[in-house]
Amino acid sequence: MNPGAYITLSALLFSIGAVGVLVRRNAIVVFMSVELMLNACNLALVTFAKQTGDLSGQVAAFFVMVVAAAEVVVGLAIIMSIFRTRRSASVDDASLLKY
Amino acid sequence: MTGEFDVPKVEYALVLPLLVVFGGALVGVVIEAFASRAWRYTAQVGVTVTTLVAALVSTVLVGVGLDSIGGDVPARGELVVEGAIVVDGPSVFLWGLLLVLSLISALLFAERRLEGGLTSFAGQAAALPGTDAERVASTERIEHTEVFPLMLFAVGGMMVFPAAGDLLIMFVALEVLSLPLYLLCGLARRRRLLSQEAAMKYFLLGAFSSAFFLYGIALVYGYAGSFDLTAIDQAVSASTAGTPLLLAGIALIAVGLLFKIGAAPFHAWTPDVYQGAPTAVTGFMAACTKIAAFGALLRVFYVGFGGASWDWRPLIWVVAILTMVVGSLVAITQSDIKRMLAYSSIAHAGFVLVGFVGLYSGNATGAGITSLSSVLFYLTTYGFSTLGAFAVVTLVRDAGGETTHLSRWAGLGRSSPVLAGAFAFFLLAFAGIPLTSGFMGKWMVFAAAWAGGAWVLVVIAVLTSLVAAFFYVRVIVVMFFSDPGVDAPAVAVPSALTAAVIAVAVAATVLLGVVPGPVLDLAQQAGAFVR
Amino acid sequence: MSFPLLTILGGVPLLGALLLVALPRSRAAAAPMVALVCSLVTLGLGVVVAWQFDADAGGFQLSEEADWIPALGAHYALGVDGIGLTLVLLTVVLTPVVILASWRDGDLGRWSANSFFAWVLALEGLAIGVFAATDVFLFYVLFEATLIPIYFLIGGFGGPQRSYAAVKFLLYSLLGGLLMLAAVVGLYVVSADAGAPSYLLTDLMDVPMEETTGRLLFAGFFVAFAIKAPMFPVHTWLPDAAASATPGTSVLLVSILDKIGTFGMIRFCLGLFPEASQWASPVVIALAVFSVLYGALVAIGQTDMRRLVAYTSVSHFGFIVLGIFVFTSQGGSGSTLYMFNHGLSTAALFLVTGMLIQRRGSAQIADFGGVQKVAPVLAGVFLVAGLSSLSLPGLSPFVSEFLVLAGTFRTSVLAAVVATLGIVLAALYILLMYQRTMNGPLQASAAAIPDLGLRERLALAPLLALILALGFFPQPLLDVINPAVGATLSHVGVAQPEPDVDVSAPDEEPQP
Amino acid sequence: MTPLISPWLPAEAGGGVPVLPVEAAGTFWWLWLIIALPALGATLLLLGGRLTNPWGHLLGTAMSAGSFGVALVMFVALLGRSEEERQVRQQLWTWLDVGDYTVDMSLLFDPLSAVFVLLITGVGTLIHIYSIGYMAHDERRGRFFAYLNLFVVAMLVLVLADDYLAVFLGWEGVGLASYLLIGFWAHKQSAAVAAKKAFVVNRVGDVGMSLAVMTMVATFSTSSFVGVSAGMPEASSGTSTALGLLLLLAACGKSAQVPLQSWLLDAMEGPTPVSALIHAATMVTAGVYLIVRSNYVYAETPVAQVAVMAVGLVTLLFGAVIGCAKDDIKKALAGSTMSQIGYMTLAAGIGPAGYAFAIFHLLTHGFFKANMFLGAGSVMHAMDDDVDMRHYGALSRAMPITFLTFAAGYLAIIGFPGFAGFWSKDKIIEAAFAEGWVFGVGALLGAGVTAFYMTRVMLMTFISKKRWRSGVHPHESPSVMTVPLVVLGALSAVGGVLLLGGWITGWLEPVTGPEGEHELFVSPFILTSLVTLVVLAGVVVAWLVFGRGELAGTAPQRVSWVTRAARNDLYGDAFNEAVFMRPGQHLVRGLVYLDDTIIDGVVNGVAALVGGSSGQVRRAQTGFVRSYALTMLGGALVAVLATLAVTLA
Repeated sequence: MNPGAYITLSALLFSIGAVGVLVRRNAIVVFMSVELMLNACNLALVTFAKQTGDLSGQVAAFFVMVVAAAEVVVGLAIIMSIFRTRRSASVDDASLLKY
Repeated sequence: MTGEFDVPKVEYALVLPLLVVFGGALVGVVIEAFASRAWRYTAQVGVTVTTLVAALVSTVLVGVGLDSIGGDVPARGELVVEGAIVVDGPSVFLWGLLLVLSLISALLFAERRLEGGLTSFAGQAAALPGTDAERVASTERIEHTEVFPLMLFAVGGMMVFPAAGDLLIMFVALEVLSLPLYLLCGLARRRRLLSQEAAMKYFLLGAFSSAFFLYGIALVYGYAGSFDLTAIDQAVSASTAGTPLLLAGIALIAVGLLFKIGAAPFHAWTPDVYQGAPTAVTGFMAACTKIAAFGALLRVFYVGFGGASWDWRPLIWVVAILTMVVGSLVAITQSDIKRMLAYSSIAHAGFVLVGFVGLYSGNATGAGITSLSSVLFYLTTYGFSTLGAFAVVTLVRDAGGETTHLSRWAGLGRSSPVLAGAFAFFLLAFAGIPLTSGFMGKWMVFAAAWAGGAWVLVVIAVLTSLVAAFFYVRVIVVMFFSDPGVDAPAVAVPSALTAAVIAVAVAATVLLGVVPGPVLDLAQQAGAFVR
Repeated sequence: MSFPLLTILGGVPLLGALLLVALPRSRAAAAPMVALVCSLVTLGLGVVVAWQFDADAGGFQLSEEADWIPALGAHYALGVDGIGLTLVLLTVVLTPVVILASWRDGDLGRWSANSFFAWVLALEGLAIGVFAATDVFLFYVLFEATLIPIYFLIGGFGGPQRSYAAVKFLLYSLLGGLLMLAAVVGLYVVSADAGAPSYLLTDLMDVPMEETTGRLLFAGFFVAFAIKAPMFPVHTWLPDAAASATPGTSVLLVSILDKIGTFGMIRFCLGLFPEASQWASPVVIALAVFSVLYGALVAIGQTDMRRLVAYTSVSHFGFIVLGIFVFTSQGGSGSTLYMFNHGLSTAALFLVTGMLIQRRGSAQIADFGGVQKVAPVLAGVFLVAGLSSLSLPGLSPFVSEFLVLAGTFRTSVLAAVVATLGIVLAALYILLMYQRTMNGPLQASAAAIPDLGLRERLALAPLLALILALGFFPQPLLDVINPAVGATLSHVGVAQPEPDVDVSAPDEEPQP
Repeated sequence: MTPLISPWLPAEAGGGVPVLPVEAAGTFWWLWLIIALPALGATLLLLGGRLTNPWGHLLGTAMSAGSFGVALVMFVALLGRSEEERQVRQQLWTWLDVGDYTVDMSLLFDPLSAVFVLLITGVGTLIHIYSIGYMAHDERRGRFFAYLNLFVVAMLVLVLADDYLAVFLGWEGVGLASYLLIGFWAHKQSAAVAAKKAFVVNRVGDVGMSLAVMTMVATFSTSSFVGVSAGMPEASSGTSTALGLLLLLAACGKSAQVPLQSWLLDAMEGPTPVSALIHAATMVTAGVYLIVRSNYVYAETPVAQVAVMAVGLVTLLFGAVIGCAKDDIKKALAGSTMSQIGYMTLAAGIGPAGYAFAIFHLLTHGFFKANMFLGAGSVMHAMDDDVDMRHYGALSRAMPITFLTFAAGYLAIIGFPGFAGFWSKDKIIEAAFAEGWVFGVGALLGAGVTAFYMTRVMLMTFISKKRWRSGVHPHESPSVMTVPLVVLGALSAVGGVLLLGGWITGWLEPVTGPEGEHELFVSPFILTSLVTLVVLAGVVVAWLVFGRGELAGTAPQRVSWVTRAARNDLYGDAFNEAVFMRPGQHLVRGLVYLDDTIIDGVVNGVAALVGGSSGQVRRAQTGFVRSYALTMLGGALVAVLATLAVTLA
């Protein structure tokens, strides 16, 4: 079968994620968008693995999931602490450091 | 399927340094869980220092025992752990360098005298700034000693990053080094708001860039059918023309790595994070992260994509120029020392890229330098000076903690000439004045670039160094030629820890500037990458 | 390796600088004396070096060589030929004079007197190293390192504009230095391509080089040296620096450090890139001649004495560069001698104007008048210094200026004729300044100016004595210079122009 | 028939006399002492400073006199030698030796330099003696004698050197001494300015000298008299002409010839003995010396010879006209000096036929002009340093010695038969007529004008009714001043004996070559009579204008344009100012502006530009994490697309 569709889908997902990072203000949503990008990668990895018959791509997807989970832990901690301080989850509010 | 189970071969002796560091980190976690609060600091510092020293010793042992495997440029070492890790000359050199710098950073982390007996990390990161909880944490002298194991994890990640023989391991290493750093950035005791903002920015952008990196990996995997750098190299070399898959993959992997080294236009996080993070962490990041990321960049592009160098060299050319120009240019008008140093580190990344892009593998006799050795040497010089400079920044303080505004540093040369002298010396090194390590480093990367045919890049680099020199000189002018303001900051008397850091950094800056021979020889002997 | 005389020569002042740094601030009063003794010891060593030097032997002498950074081909290699020796001697002669003349200048600065004299001695040591280096890498390192002492001397002990002047000086010099760095790097590549990399001058002279590469590298070196020298149009840092620095610093800067520029042109531009030097010579000669006239004309229009003297140097350096790039023995020897003589005469001029300025608290020419009535000795010294600057025959600069012009005339009549007009302008800028400050009715504001004190006379006397002595007996120095210049010219490969008419004096039999 | 201006005669080119000296030995071993003595004096006096005031004048005079003594001995010794051995060279040391070019510090004592040495040390000593009295009340008398000795040294170097570069040493040395002495009373602004002007204008001439020496180095690889004289015949005509013109330029500067004449009148700001010694008797004649010395150059270049004559002719008329209008006694004499040197230059330009007469006139002029300057000094001394002749009158009674000696000089300069000037000037006019009508008539006219203005000076100062300012009581000067006057007066009267039996021409023959024949359209006697008639006419006219009736105490303002022009030095200064100074000042101002705003402005502008763009670029760092992400995404997109485009295109 043609893997093009999967790859296209993966690229599409990646792009949606990337655009999401750009347009959403809420830190949580931004973070979710990043996760979407990672999952797009997973899709691509799995597709290529299937295409070449090499298992390592599929294994990689699991690695990525674990990494993403770890990222969530760290990310949420950071976002939580900043939310508690600022009473806002908007990434645009945190802009003291500039120029 | 025969059902036979091949036990993966793990060369424990060769990856011992990694095991020691990760083991130490785990011990730190255990200590954090079980040791009483009174002992935690002592125990953590002890474990950290011991771990790093032990890792360093084992690195030396590994380095001494590396087998030579020959080649155009003699390479030493081998692929271990089923090709996941490459223990070769460059890896060992970078390990050693990372461990030494981490050890020095650890001393900065452990400094307690400046904050009245507490470390410079937030007592309780979860406590809101300005609330009772924070005050209690402060009066009860609570400390986040988790920073030490976090740091060890980061060090471990950094060590794996440039030694990874396969892209997946590299990605994991990237995350292992990044995640602790995100946290460490947000742990400043003073100016919590800035610190948290830095952490968040670093985290979001770091994750964002990881995604690019990963997608790049996926594409390359799609092209080569393997994560293995050796296999990728074969695939790349076998084909005569690049395919969109490979090229896009290369570009995206480059984006991920260039983000980590802070190259323009992927540098935007650097100034904000460097400024907001606790200074000790900034120093650690500035020195070690950059080294690890450059190590990875070298490995991926020299080993994996070496066959496609004509495809990616233009990209790196442009990025190098952009990085040098942006870093130098914007630094001119900075008024905050830490921020200025951040931009300076961006400019330095550009200089290293100049050496990197030369792709010079030595002359016919093998007597001279190579691109690889020049970059390794530059990273060494840069690491020490940077750590030293940030160490000095921690010492200039007033009631509100560190005073990093440039105007407050006026007249420092008169009130504390030694400290100001040391800082000026680091600045001169950054500017590349001879008899400092910075000069030697610059010389090497420029020579490698020119030898690789990139003399135009060298000339551009030289001109941007002039712009860069301007802001270093400006700081010297402020420190030495201006009168101190009325509320001049006091220079805190550091404990032996910070003093040692500065002393070591000065010594390294001098020695590498005057007798660079031994270290250069080490970098030379690192030879080429093992494929 | 023989006895490392040159290392010791350069090392003594550096050690002296360290000693001064270690000297407690409470003992700052002793600093000038320590510095003076140290510089006199160096002077003594310098005399020993000159005595050991065999003028007839030619080539580099008193050589020392050790590997420094093998991977780069860098060596710790010292040695002097006649050109290097001349400038080393200039350095060791001028430093004690500067220290003596600046006895109290250290107190005026931002920091202690210790640091002033420490920087002075450090500068002396580094300058000696620069002139004695026979390895390009070592030369470059020391060349750039000299910037630091002078930077702090200007910025720490100068006038109101010192920060600006110091930064301008440093950045200008760095611009040149970094371009040269690129060229030095390029030399490495050329040398590495040809075999084992080596920065030794003697090795580099034999390295084959492509024409384009040679010209590019030449440009890198030349721009750096032109900025250092300074030549039009990259001279504007000098007036600012001279106007802001103390007189002693100006002397070190203009009389010694700027010589590195012209020294470098002979040693490196001509020595390493003979083909490119010939290729560039028409442009360089034009620039040099323009510098001569431009510096002189702008000097005439100055109202600040220090800036005026600075611009005269632009003019003088034009002569020096001119002599170097006409590739005749008279031009080359004249230029080298000119470096020495210009060092002396400008030193005298800077110091005496400095003493004048310090007495009155103003550098404006208009603030003086009739000073010779109240301070005849000062006026007399001023006049002699000025006359030497305008190259009056009988004073040392004349010999060198004439040789440069005569050497130029042999290859480019036009350049020589135009440059000769500079001597009229020189008379104007010196005598106008002298007339307005020293002659005429005594101005009330200048009436209280005391004459030179004993220390000041002691500082200036050696300069005047040398200026006068070398005016009549330049030959000992020329004997040292001639072989080195001859060797350089034969390396460049330009034949000395033959005279149109062969006049063998009847009493000179042709040598068999 | 002689042509209007003789055509340039290439056929006549050549015939220069090579310099072939013999080594100094015996008596001549002491040659260096001539220079060393005054050099010692100058050194001691300069280093001694105020300490020397009590005895400085004695030392200075003694040194000069000693030098004269040695010179006399040398002269006698030279007389005793055969003509071939009258060029004596003493090698002192090698000045410089670079490549194929060597300059020796050595002395050449030959008939030409011998007479110069005698003139310099002889008249110099007299003026030293005179100065003892003249400067008696000056607190810096020691310094004055130091400068005088310095001048003597430099002048002796100039005439004794045997290499053009060494001549240049003395050449500029006398310029320095002149500078110091003109500006001796530097507290007067006018003196300071005049001194500077003299030096700078001389420097213009020195450019010629420098270039001449360079030409020699390029052509012959030597600048010694021996080498140049030997090589000249083989030099190309272009080189010869260039050399001749360059040396002429040098001579113009030092000898105040048009167009470099403007400094001499201002130089009268110096003390009067200085005017007598430097600006009348010796230094200003150095140009003539140079031309005569370089006869072997001019022998090859008729073009330059004509130029020399033209300069001489113009200057002799120029100076004479100026001399007619000046009321300042010293400036009137200065104009006369210019004019007389014009005569010498004219003679020198004629070639072998004129060299000896140029030198002859130079010597007699040295006597009578020094005499008159010192006389003028004596008068000024009596009149409280007033120099305006309109305030004089009837001084012959009050100052008889001064009057009589001055009168001797007067008669000599106008060429009264029998007096020194009569012989020398007459010969020049004769030679000029032989060279061409224009030169002859000009020289003749000059003689008439000379008679006019000198008679005017004589009348206004000594004869006419007294117009003294109140409080002035003229008296004769002390004997220390009058004795030199008497000696010089006597020499002015009898200086002509040098021509006796053609001695001077014979004496100079080893240097200048044989006199050569010239054709005259009339017999010399008739010409001499004509000259005398013209001179007489000048005297009569002057008598008619100034000798009768009252003279105004101040200069009349309603005068003809000629007078006005003459009073303004024939607008020499105005010309210089309009052509050189003003444009020069504008140029300087423009360049200073250019340097400050453009050259330095570019530097500062680049710095500002970098700083400004830094301010712009840093605005991109907005602080918003999403904008950072946008940058990254954009960068990544561009990276991907560019890589694809570059490779796949």
